[in-house]
Amino acid sequence: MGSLKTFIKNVRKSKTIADERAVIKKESASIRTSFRDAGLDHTTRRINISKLLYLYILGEKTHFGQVECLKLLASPRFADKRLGYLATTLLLDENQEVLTLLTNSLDNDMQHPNPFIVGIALCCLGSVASADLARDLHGNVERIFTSNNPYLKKKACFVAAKLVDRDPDLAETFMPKIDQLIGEKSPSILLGVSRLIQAIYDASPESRPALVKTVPRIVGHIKRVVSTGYLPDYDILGVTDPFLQVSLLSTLRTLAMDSTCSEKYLEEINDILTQVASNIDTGKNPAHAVLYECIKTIFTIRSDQSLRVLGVNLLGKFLSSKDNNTKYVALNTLLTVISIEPQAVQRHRSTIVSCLSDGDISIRRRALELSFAILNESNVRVLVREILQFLENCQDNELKPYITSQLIYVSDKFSPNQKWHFDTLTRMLRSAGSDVSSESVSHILALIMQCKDTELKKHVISKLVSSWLHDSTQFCLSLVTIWTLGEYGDLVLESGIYTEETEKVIDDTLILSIIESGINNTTFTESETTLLVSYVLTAIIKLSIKFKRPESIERLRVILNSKTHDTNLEIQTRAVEYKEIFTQDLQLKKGILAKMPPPVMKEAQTMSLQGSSHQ
Amino acid sequence: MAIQFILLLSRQGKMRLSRWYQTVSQKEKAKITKELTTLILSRRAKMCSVLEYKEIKIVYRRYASLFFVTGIEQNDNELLALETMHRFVEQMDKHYGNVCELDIIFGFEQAYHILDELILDGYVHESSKKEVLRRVSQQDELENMDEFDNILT
Amino acid sequence: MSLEKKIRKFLQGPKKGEAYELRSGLVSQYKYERKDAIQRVIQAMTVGKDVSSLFPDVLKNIATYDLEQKKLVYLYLMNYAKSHPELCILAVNTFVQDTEDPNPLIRALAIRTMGCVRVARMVDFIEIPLKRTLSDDNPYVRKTAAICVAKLFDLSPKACVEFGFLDQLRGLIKDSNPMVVANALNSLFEIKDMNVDSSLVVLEFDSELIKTLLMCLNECTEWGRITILDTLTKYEASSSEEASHIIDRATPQLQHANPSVVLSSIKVILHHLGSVKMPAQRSAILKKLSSPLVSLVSSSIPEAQYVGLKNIRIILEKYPQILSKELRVFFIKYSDPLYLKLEKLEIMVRLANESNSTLLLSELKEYAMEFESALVIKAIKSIGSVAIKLPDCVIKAVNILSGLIDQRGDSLIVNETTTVFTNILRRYPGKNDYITLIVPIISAHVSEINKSEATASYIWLFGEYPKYFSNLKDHLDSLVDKFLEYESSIQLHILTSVVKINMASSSNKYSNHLQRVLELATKECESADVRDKAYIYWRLLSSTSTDSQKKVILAKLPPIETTIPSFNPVVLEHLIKELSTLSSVYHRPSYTFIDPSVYSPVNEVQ
Amino acid sequence: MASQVHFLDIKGKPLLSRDYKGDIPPNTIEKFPLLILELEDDNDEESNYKPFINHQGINYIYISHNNLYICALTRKNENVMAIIVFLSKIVEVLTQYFKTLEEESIRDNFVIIYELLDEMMDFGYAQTTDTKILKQYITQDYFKLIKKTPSRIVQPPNAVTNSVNWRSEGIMYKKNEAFLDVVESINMLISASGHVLNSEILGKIKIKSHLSGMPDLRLGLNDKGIFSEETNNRNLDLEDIKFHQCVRLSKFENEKIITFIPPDGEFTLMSYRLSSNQFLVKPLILVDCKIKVHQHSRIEIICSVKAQIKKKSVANNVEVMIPIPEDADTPKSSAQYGSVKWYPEKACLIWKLRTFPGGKQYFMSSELGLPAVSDPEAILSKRPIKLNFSIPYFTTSGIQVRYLRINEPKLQYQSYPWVRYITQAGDDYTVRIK
Repeated sequence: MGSLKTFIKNVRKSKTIADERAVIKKESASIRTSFRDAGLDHTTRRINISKLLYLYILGEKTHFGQVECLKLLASPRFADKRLGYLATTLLLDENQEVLTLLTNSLDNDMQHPNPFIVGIALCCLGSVASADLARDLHGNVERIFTSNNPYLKKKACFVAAKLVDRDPDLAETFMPKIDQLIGEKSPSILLGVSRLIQAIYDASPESRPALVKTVPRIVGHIKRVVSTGYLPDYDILGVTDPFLQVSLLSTLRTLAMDSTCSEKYLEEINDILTQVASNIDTGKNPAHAVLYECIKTIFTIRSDQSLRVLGVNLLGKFLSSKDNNTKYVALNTLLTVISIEPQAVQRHRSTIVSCLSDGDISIRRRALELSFAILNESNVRVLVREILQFLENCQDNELKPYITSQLIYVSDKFSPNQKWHFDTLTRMLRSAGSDVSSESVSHILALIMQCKDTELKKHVISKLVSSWLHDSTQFCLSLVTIWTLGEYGDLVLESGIYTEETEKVIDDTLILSIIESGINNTTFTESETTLLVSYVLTAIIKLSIKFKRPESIERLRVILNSKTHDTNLEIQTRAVEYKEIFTQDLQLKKGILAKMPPPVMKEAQTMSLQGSSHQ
Repeated sequence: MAIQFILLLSRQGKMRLSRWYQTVSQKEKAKITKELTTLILSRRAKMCSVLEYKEIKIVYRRYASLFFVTGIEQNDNELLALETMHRFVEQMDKHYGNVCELDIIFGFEQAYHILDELILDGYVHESSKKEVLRRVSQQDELENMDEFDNILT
Repeated sequence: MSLEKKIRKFLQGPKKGEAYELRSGLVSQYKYERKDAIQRVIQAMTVGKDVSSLFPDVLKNIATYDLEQKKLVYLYLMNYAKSHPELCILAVNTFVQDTEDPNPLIRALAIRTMGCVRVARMVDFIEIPLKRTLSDDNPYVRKTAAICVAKLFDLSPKACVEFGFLDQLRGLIKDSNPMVVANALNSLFEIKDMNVDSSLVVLEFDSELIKTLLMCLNECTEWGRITILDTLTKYEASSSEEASHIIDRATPQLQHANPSVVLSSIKVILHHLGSVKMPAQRSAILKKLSSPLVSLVSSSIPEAQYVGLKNIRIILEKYPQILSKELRVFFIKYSDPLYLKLEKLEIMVRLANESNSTLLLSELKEYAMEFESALVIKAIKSIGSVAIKLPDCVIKAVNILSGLIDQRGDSLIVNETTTVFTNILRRYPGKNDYITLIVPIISAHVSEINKSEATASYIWLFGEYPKYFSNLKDHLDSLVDKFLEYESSIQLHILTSVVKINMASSSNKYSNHLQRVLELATKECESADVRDKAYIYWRLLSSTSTDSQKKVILAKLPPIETTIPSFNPVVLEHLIKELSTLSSVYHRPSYTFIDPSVYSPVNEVQ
Repeated sequence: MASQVHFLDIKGKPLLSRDYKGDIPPNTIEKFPLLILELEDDNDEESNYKPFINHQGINYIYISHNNLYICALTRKNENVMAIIVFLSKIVEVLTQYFKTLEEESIRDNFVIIYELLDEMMDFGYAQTTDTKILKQYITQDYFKLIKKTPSRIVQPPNAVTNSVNWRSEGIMYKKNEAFLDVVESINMLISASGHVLNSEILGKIKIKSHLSGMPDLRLGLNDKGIFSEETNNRNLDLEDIKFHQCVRLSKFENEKIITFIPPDGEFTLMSYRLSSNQFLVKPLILVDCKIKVHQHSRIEIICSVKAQIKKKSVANNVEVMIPIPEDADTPKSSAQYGSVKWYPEKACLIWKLRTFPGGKQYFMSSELGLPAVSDPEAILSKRPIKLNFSIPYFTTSGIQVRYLRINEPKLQYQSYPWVRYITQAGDDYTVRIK
């Protein structure tokens, strides 16, 4: 067995990926074989485990070494324990069965006289705790709080928080510790208690009122940090302990949102936020980090008007920053501000719109979401035009479904008139007709059915047809066009439309050609084709009572019949049923295929580009 | 402020260090790592440090030949995440004395020890610059004493 | 952030000096230093650094007798010409001189590079050297000059025509050297594609020209053969004799070691096959294709095999008999990449017949036991397709599949099998023994079905064979209760089945379901399609004639013929014409994915 | 054909690129890694992977080799088969130049790669892809050559554009010799119960030619029926015979005579295939293997091999590769004959038998440990057992060389051909396990 260093060197020396694989697999095999040795001494075991960690970093399998890690940490020597625990936290997680073998070692080590051994055991519990381990070992963590070792106490806070996460019942156990802990001055213990408060707050609604009572103490701590002078150990570019400040601010935000938070407390919070927001500004990242947290808090809780103005101004500054990170968080935060200070955000409209064409996808995404958020009656025409332009040139396929559904939402809400509304939707279908959800298609169709103005309806249909003639590869445009032609074909038959160069007449032949190209399409996926053909079949049966020329009607019948052997169940069923309807007498058919009554309109849904919703 | 993971990637896309604070299967880790490597390596230098990825945000920064990458939750403070990584780099630099990629490759255990005295379960749990290194070196000494004992017995 | 800078400095070393260093190397008085600097410039270019600022200094090194250095400078020039169009002119003298160099390699290099310097003013200088090189004694120079004409056309069609290069190029098709011929053809095709002037005739074929090309075919390199073969597919033979002659000349190429030559030959033969009058002769020709087709699958390049398989699928659809005896060749190998395995299955099901069905089914069963889920799904589908194609296999196939459910039983297999079973029943409607064999299996696993296609299948079975499901009412209850949660494709099936069951049932047992489903579909449902369908049913049911109602609702589906997808005939015609091209692998006619503007010149002359 | 050609690493990062036509923006290739990722991302099983992508009007056509991608871009509906074969020719040529083609050899040899790329393709059209010819004027030791002789000497060999574009004139040997190797590789798929499911013979006739001048050769095989049209007789029917470009194809097509002017040195004259349609060869080497897995503890293997060839024949270098789980350890094996070795990097045991006379049968058994914690993400792959062997003096198909006539019209020398036969396992001689 060579040393770890040799192993790493051999991996790095490999010229090809295949060589590298071979080196790794062989070493892994020799580690496995070595583990079989019953009389393995701790030094060799330690080398093995180190190598195992290297395998872990490389993304290789390490499951076979799990038990060995536990054996190593059971050794009395510190070096063994240190590596054993490190490996355990990396190779194991709460779901491993061997975890039960760990309980005993943790129990012993957390009572060890050497604080560093207690420390690494705590650290381990903090990483791999399962609900079972939490229940079995919380007593050891409690005990540590009574000790006077700040190094262990701070760790205990974080571990306690983790145990509460795993088993909410433990909130009760650790709640009584808060009062004493919040009185501590050590920054790291305060970091810990801040985390513990949040964990208990989330796990136990009963404890919330009591937790809210810590607000004045937290405010006090923030005040102290902000107003202390230069502390070299905690200073980052002129800001004292931004880690602690951010943590306390975020806890304050949680507590301030609680219903039991009194006006007096809120006042105190307002004061301290004002102090933080107006005191620090070095223009550097650490300062921005604290200000950013502060602004978030201002707009999340019920703050004063003046404080909100301060927040908005700060955001404005952020937004005009040259640093892209600051710009990004500004755009991100403006989104939460919009519901509170809409006017203030509107002022930045031109900046926001210009960010739509930024070279950075992260910025574009934020700007896009924000553009929709600031949209209202007065700017709808301008902004929607910008967004449609963005959509037409958009290369980020993941954004398109979001844009189309939001466009539907905002044009529903703010459209100045019906014609504009339909024109917008048609243009959207034309430029991103393959990225429209099925709900949106239904919504658009419902809007068309709702429309009582026949002239407008005709306008919409001819717009759709001319768009389709321009580009028939947009899936949802095809769906909408074909459905509309089926339902309202009679309205537009023999009327003229304008395409790019020429004037065309919508007649049987044109409609039939659209129908046939729907049936024979080669552009769409299998499932899209199924849906499209289903729509086409319904359009055919509807058109069978609208067409006048017998040869056109016959053509419809032939197309319909050609689908009665289709492999797809829905298409075949539909074709067979319609084929039977086709042969019924005209009167009956007219009854069955009469105009569809307009549906009850449902409100279009708004969505977010970020994974989880905002507070 | 919960960090989901910290990755150190070389410019060639090789993993140099990884710490996951969430329970994620090996397969999923491999997938995320692969996707992030491709995404981050294809970004240009002047772009912002935040990348929206699935349900989380990725904050990354390049230090010389290494990319430091963290995954944080939607509502976490992106700017503070940058500070956290910077603190980590700073501590390593002091510990190794002018840290370079090779130090981390061959001395990954030390890097983990520093990281673990800085971050516990995804949270920064020590904001003092001195304390982290002091604790690490105390434990290093303890290890040496161990060895010493070993030689004596 | 001084620390950061420190670290960066430590790891990267000083960076500023790089451009400076290169520049001073480029103008060094020592030859070897200059050459070394040029190499380093090219290296920087290779790794993506922008070294265009060194243009003037690199250019100073163009006049050299060192061939390697010359090539490097030329390479640099081609890459960055656009960034310094005015400076390129300084290189012209050297270019022109080089086209008169005694060494043909240098003459060719010069004219090749000149064509690649895509700067408008180059047009003025290229006329004389290009004329000269097109009629050079050395064929290596001529073949290079031939391509250069297309480059010039790209830059300036007008100049190209006015200088008479098109005529000169057309003359080269009859050159004594086969490689010159091939390149002249390539060049003319390129020009034809780029040409937007409808009055300009670039290239026309007649029997004479075709004869010349056929003579040339055997003399060419493999690439030249491909060019000529591709040309032959663009020509329509004037008589059956001519077609047979072309086929005769192309047939030996089926034996070429390069799979691309083979496939192009197949394309030529299929293209001219229609013009051959005698049916016996046609089938004899087709017979000869089977072995070359199979050879495409034994190529050592998996990607080429894949292209081969995609093309075979097209050819099989037009000529289904062509590979009827070759099933085993398509058996998958363990080491095949997944994309090959899946495509091989596509071919295998198409080759199924009575005589090979036992072998095929047992092989498919093996694949269904593999671990890659995409392969498992495809294997199950294929077993179904075989049962649907060959009536004698149904029982065997059903047994394999039900065995599979028993052995592995995960939901993936249950879902896929449900769809397959349903399709089998659709192929053999009303066959009681199949129904009693299949329906109980599905019935036992209904709770595991969660994929939409499978869900649609069993819902349809409810409607078609209500009597065979013991707890039908419970199933319907839950379907109707959750109606709005389903996607619209499932809603449609619930709707249809409920309507059907109600119509078929003599009692009023299910009338409540009917009422509710119609109400939900018309009032609550968003999808216009589902609403349409529901209204159609509702209006039909409110009409007087129960006869008409029964006729429509209880109409029996005609047996399906196959579950192997086939191309729409229009598409197939396109694909047969576009064999071996990208269309043939995307299985889509070129007009659906090629931007029509591609063929017009991209870079306008400024 | 192709507008651009790129070499990319496994992550899709470009290593070296050549733009031939300038009709596609140069940074387009930067999208490639993301596109590859997308292909794999859509489905865990990578079933969407294909060697071509169409994205925003650009077609990416690529092959993979040694953890590299070689990718061509085009906007037109080009001949994709030709492009893929061309890309593999690039790999072939560069491999012959640098021994192996990988990231490092690309970085180290960028100058010569550019040169080769320029000779192999012009404005997107394939030109010369024959290594033998390219090596005559694109030389690796350029520097030395220039020192000795002025560069004017380096000229394109006539062969580049000649109709005999694979052989230069003026080749001289003291002793004129030609060596013929008839090599048949057997691929076979055998079921767990020992039935042959599929089999094929891939035959090759290789020639090493040390002949002077421009010799014209004629090869005679025991071809009665081999090339005949009618398949009803019991004769062999070689399928898809492929010839080296030097063979006169029309002569063969019309008269069934193989005549050619050979390239100098080694080359494959012809290849042929015999598929199982004509006969299912019985397994030359039969394997019977039982594997029993005891989860969390160990795995037992018992295996036997039998040489089902003629008593006087001998199979050499027989290797039986038995797949085992990736995380197995500490093998204990015993074999009646030969040696068993564990290859963790291939996750298999290899049982090697140096010589294996016809008719003999041998046994081996082995036991390996499995970790107590089992791999949560192990895939239940059913890798088959793979075999390697070679049997000299024997062809399975029965093909024989009758004569090789050598005629050099000017030099008129005497020369003697040497012929060897060998049958070996192909890349895919596999036995399925239960």
